Amino acid sequence: MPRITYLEAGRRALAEEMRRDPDVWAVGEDLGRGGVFGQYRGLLEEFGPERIIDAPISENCILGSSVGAAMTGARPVVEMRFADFALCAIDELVNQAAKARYMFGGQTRVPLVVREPVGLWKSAAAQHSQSLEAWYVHVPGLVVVMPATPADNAGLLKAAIRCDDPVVYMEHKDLWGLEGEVPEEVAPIPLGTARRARTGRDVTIVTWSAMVHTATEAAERLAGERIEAEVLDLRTLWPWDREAVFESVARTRRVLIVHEAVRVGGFGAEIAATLAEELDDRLAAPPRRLGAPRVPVPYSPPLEEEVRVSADRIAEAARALLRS
Amino acid sequence: MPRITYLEAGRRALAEEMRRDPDVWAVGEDLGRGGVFGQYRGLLEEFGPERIIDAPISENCILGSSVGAAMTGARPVVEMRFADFALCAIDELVNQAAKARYMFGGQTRVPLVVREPVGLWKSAAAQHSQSLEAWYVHVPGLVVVMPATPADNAGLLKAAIRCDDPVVYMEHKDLWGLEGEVPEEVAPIPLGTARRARTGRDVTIVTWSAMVHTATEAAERLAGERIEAEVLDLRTLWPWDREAVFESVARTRRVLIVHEAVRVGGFGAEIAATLAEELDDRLAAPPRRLGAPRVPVPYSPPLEEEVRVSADRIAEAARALLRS
Amino acid sequence: MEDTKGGSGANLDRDRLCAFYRHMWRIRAFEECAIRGAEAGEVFGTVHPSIGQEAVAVAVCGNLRRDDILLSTHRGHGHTLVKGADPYAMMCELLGRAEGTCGGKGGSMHIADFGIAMLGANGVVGANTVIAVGAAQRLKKLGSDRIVACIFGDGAVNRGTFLEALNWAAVRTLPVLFVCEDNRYSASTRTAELTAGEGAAARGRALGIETAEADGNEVPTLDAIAREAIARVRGGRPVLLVTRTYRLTGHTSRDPAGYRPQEELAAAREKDPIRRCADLLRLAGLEEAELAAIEAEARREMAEIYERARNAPWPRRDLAYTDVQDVGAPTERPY
Amino acid sequence: MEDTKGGSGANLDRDRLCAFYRHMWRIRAFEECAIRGAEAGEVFGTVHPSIGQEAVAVAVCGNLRRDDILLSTHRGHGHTLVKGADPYAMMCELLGRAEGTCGGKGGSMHIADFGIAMLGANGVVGANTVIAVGAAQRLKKLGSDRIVACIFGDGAVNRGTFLEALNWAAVRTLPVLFVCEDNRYSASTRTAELTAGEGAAARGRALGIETAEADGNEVPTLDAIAREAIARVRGGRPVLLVTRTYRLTGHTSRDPAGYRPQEELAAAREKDPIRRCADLLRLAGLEEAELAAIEAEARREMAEIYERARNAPWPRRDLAYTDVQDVGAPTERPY
Ligand SMILES: Cc1ncc(C[n+]2csc(CCOP(=O)(O)OP(=O)(O)O)c2C)c(N)n1
Ligand SMILES: Cc1ncc(C[n+]2csc(CCOP(=O)(O)OP(=O)(O)O)c2C)c(N)n1
Ligand SMILES: [Mg+2]
Ligand SMILES: [Mg+2]
Repeated sequence: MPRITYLEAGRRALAEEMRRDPDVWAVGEDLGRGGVFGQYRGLLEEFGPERIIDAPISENCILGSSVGAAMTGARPVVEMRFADFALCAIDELVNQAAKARYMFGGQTRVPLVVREPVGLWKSAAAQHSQSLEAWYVHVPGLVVVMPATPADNAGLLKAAIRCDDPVVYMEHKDLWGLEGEVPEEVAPIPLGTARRARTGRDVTIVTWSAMVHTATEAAERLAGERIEAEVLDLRTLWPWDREAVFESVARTRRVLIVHEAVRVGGFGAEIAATLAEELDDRLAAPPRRLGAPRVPVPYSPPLEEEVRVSADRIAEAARALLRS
Repeated sequence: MPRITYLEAGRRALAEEMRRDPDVWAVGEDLGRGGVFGQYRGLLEEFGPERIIDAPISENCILGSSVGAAMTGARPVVEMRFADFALCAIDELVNQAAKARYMFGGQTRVPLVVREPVGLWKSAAAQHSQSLEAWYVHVPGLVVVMPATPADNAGLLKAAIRCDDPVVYMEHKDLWGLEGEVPEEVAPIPLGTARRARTGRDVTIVTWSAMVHTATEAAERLAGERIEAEVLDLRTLWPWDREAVFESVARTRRVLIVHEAVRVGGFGAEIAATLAEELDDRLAAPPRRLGAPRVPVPYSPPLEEEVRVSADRIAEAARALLRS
Repeated sequence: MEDTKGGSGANLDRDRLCAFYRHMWRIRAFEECAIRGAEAGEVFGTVHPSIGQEAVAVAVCGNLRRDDILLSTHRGHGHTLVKGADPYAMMCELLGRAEGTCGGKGGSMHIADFGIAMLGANGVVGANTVIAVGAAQRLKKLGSDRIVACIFGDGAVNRGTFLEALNWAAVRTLPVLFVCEDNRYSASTRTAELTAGEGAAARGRALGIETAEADGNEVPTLDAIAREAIARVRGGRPVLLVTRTYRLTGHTSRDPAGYRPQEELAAAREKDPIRRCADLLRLAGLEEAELAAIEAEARREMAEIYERARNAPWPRRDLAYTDVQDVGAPTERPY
Repeated sequence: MEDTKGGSGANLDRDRLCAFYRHMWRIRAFEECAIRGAEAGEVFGTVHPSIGQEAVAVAVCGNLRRDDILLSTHRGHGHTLVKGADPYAMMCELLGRAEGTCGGKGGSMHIADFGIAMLGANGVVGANTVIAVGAAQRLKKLGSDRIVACIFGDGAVNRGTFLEALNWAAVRTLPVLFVCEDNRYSASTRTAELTAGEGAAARGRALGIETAEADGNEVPTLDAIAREAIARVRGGRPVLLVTRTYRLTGHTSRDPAGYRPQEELAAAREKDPIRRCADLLRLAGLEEAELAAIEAEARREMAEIYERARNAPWPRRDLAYTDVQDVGAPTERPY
């Protein structure tokens, strides 16, 4: 299978969806030049300025207009550049896109994909590094997707575009350059299905996005200590694959939930609480969570390092969990 | 002690703080006329239009300008009218107010109070009923306060105004008319301290805001069945009073967390996950959570009733917990 | 409102004026029923009446095609009714009944009727302008000659979305008719006191949008101006129409509106668009009895609708869980 | 920049012009060091150079008082430097060092120096305008004669905050100098293509704000216009100053900016404000050697600063947990 980057996988998936469905268009700042990271490169040439739409710096209108377009049959892919700037358009996303179908009694749907690149990335600091997936999971009407691999960035983006409801689609900026195998023909991946990134019997690490790789690295380290960690890549946060998580945790009887976002109030809490409530009798130890401390993301590398969830810390937490 | 309403208690506390500290001002739409609910009534007359500031409908500027004012020594009380409209100013709150102190290396503080009335209220429907406290708990730099009684609405508002960091202060619209005893002289209540609303030995109900009253009603019903529920009113969600919760739960060995907000990704998950992680060996049953289903708030009374966390449901959940 | 299509400019013919008159009464009667319903505790959520502003609804929405798209505000009953929505379904929505336009899920602030391309009232001031832009972008892409009409209040021009939406519509030359319904107040605030410069029209022009201004209580001229504006928009470019009117009630049905000077209100009553229209019809030769009959018929229609609606069935409780989303929909009670 | 205070209008005296020239070179030398640092992987975050735009920084910030408040953007090194920040502390911040203006927590996009009333660069386009309004409201309330200067790009005038901030400043007559630094691009986009109407100045006027326009690369006139604008603002009302300039580098130090026509760039190079200033100084009688000495001195200063800064200590790791908030601060590692 050919190896391509996460970025290229997303780019191709979008192009394929745009070829397949003339109602799909993309809108955002600097898309005509390929997007900030190059994830739209070449698309203007193929699809023209009516489908690769350059927008003024006006997040409210970028997202708000996409709600209007989606309600009239378009399927906009909305580029927010950094997840942090989506905060300028939260009313449009949460009060409008997420609620329209329900509020209007099912008369309409709002099939749009909001791409929100997340995460720590090259000292981008407090206003360019947030991971706020937990917010969107809490909002009825939204689907939340966070791909970790090139193949998933293709298959999940396709599924997101085909979804008839608003999807918050969070790519991780640190993954753009990651290479991996992606089939020539990518099928959409059903939303809500986790992927087992690594098999293990001793402990289950539930995670998503860039942390899948960090967790896998930790698992490999642990393997040297004869601890076999299973790594589950959630891929979709809402809906999340309860069956896969329950199955794995019931088997390993220990679970560590890992995310890059702030630990307090993060989505890890929902998983941990759910497992504690519903799988208690199968657990050998209570669910544990790893996440960032509740501080804004600092700029300086040693400080950024300090708040980063590292493979070391994951391994350490897994060991502690096994001792308990 | 005189009995006054929750609304009047807040109004008085604000007036007292404004008398005490000339740097305190209030800003928002229609404040000059007393605010949407009357919670600013009479203040324009006493403090004049430079301290009771009527704003155009421009949430970005209402909150954003308050950040600038706070960084230069004012202590703005920012009225958002409904928590839902604060979504129009999320960038200013989350990317600016919450991060400025840290991002600028401690050179400044942003002492502002953002008042965001929350909750279900008279068929206000999807865009006027949200309770998004969980979002703010997840944001480093913010304090989150949700008073449940008239006395607390006075003491906590004072504390919030005196806090040197941004505070999201969520009153519940359904409580405005609630009467209760409030001392003539109200002292600020330390942020981060819970209040035991009812004593009990069989189960601890951890809750906040309007749900404190619903939970107390449920507890009274349960008392008739010889189940004694303790009700803890968290009052401050960040920081939350871990000591009080741990002490109570360690005693009752069973905990039910109740909130009006959507259950999925709600703040209940954080408490449940924390208790499962840290108090597991003292628990007779795993922590349970009650919250709204993951649907937007509907308008029609029977539908609204369906998504409401009621005393019946709380009682039912407590009984189930005691059986487990 | 098919019957008003014939007229020609400001020389409004008698039939056309009559039709406007009838529609204005229907709006007013509808809202008076809704207000009484709210007072009786049968209409639950907040009701924002448009009494006094009916001329804008009839002149703007009366000149739209059925397939033109409409986006309205919290004060949208009139717009929606004239666009062609069924008043019974609207009343059911206000009463939270299953047969409401939104099955009772929305209420007054979220009435929508996609069957007549009415894409929703909106509870967030200024949010509809950006939504309108996207709908227009879609229409343009389809090569359609349909247009989008987006109505908002004078308060909305102080929200940033106004700039973003108008800029975008102008840059992309999109078929949107922006209508500012300037009733002088945003809730209890005199909007002019918090609006700098020359207001909506000047802002529209600075944003490169062709802008027209009109007396919003004077049906014949407003009709002509709206028609002209709509024709231009159908020709493919955005227009801003600023109409000056007055809200004769409080901000909501519960608002006594004590903040308004009595003289101001009295003067505004003199300019009540229904009264002015009646005067014109008298000049055109209509008898008092005919005028009274129009009013009576509208009142009868809405009273009967209200009565039917308040006896209509409630939505089934399990419908609280439908139409949230396909994937990840709530499948069970979470407690 | 005390030494530039003396001049009188457009008849700029030689010393004043010299001082401007020196400051422009200091900005450019600072940023050239920063760019090399970024290329060397020593400056971590994104660097947005203002090379080619230095005249705006010197003319606007050089006419501010030390206690006047300044709010800047992601492209703010020049503004901050001229306002009086210590270039060593700024360079340390870019390099993430403990002695940085923000202790290394902010980086280039969040440089702030409250000691000289520089309230921050900002990573969110258009966010500083509303913050400026509040600071001005505070100053007005205090009865102070300090003013607020808020600088932003041409792209920012398409964000709604522009309307909200200018409207508010005009309604409340607040002492804010809004400065639009129009360098023709927002990132890789030609701003004019996505800006309707006559742009920033027309919008400012429509919002009731007195508005001035100026060539942003021509120091003497810009100085006079900025001085005049600042005087008016100090007199108690908001002014918008639109300056036309050009960004001679890419959007970031990593951006090759291939989207710009070569001729456009070549023409812009001819108008490089430093070059134009040098020409004027030559006319005023300065020797080539004197000019070269100013440049060399600026380069030497910044090279030395860079060298010192790159050997400066890193922040202690535990400082990652400080200055979050008082109540509810992180007290422990959460894992
Ligand atoms: C973003 C936002 N802010 C505040 C409100 C509260 N609110 C509802 S209606 C209204 C007044 C609107 O005034 P205007 O736009 O003139 O419309 P009108 O009510 O006069 O029709 C306000 C402030 C809101 N719904 N949305
Ligand atoms: C709200 C927001 N949207 C998008 C961005 C990404 N962004 C950073 S700088 C920039 C271009 C800004 O253009 P302009 O305002 O003209 O300033 P310039 O960079 O030219 O100085 C963009 C789009 C951002 N920082 N904030
Ligand atoms: Mg109005
Ligand atoms: Mg620019």
